[in-house]
Amino acid sequence: MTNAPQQNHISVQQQDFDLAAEYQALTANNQSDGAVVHFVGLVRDNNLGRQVQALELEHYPAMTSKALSELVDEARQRWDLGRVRLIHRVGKLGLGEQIVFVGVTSKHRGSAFAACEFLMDQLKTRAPFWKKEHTQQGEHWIEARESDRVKAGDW
Amino acid sequence: MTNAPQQNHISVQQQDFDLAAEYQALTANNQSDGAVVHFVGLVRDNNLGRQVQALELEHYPAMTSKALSELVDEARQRWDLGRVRLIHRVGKLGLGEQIVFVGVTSKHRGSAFAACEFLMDQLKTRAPFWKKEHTQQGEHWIEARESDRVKAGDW
Amino acid sequence: MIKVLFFAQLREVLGCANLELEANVRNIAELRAQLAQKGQSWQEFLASDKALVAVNQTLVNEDCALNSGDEVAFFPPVTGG
Amino acid sequence: MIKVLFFAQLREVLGCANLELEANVRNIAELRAQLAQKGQSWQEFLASDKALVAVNQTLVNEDCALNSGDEVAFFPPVTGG
Repeated sequence: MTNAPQQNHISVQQQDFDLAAEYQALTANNQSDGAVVHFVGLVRDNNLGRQVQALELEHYPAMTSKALSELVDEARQRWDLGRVRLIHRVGKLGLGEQIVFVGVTSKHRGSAFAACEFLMDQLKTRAPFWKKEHTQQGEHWIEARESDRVKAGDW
Repeated sequence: MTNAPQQNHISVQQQDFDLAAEYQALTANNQSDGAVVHFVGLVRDNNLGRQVQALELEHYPAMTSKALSELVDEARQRWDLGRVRLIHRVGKLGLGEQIVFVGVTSKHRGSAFAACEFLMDQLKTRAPFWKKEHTQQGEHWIEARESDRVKAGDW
Repeated sequence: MIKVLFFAQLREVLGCANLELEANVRNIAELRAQLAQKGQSWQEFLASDKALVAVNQTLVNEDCALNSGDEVAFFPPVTGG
Repeated sequence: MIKVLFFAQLREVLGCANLELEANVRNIAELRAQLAQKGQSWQEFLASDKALVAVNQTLVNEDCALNSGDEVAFFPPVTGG
């Protein structure tokens, strides 16, 4: 894979990302991987019964890239992966906007599914991002979910 | 969701598909689903040590759409899903070409991941498609894998 | 009449894509037995541990009853995806 | 000196994004205790069951040793993704 693009791509950014370009980056000149799994997280209109108007994402810049790199390294220790791309947006995001992308390629689908879900589950509990929700009733910080903690611990 | 595109899309086709268009169809006018999971299967260059040049996909046309619809119905009984799109190509496919797409949206990522992997695992053992591999040493039908049978049974 | 279809390597080894039979078999087990009389490769490759079977486009077991007008398909374990 | 950062609702309830301290605490537990003296909300919201802590950008436990030059961050359980 000497001429392949870098095997890991990790980015924390305000600007939006283009799924088609991410897919291209995962698959171009990569005929050894038969499986591609993508996750995209989007701002949805309803959270625990609250009508959401927008989200604001804060992070700890010095730590986020490092934390995400560690998660990708852990995933590579557990599964035989090809390329991994992970993008997390920060700043203010409107309804329906893209928040996070995780894309993984592998020779086999089992590894690609597992690694993609592992990365999302770990990111939810170990990467320093915080969401503030804007609703008609005002703004508030989203509470961490016990179910996310349990999921991350199950790996 | 009265103006939303149909919630299920199932297609067995010779022509290629466009991932960006599939993503668009899963997410357009869909602000209630925060999670999108995609799987794409591609023709890889090496299978069990054999150098693959192309694949040929045969199917049982009267049965394929029916079998895939049943799998999607089963997935919807197990998980709370938004939209599901499933495309399987047939005919001759060259190296790196797209074979199969499964896209699932849901309010929560756990359901989207599980349903997408469930659909792939079940499709691998219950939908009437067969692959013939073209290699430098000639052509042969791919053997079903015990590991796929086990995976499908684990759900 | 019962319509019988064969797919993939089964079609190739039998040299037959489809055939029609009088509906004088009551179930899949009897149909396999009847087809096995057509020759060595039919006996070998239609064995219940080698060939899956669908009736009217749904996977079934050996005891599935057959009726005139049914479409029966024999095929190897599937390998799509 | 130790640099201390606060994020998200912790930054808001404390009204403080960052501060610097003399490095006269040996570990995280001692740092929490020292910061708790700054007032009621500091005592309440910096409790070890409410605020996670990272030293030099890595999550750590209460017994993590501190040295001059370290960057310590307190923050609520994360909610990205």
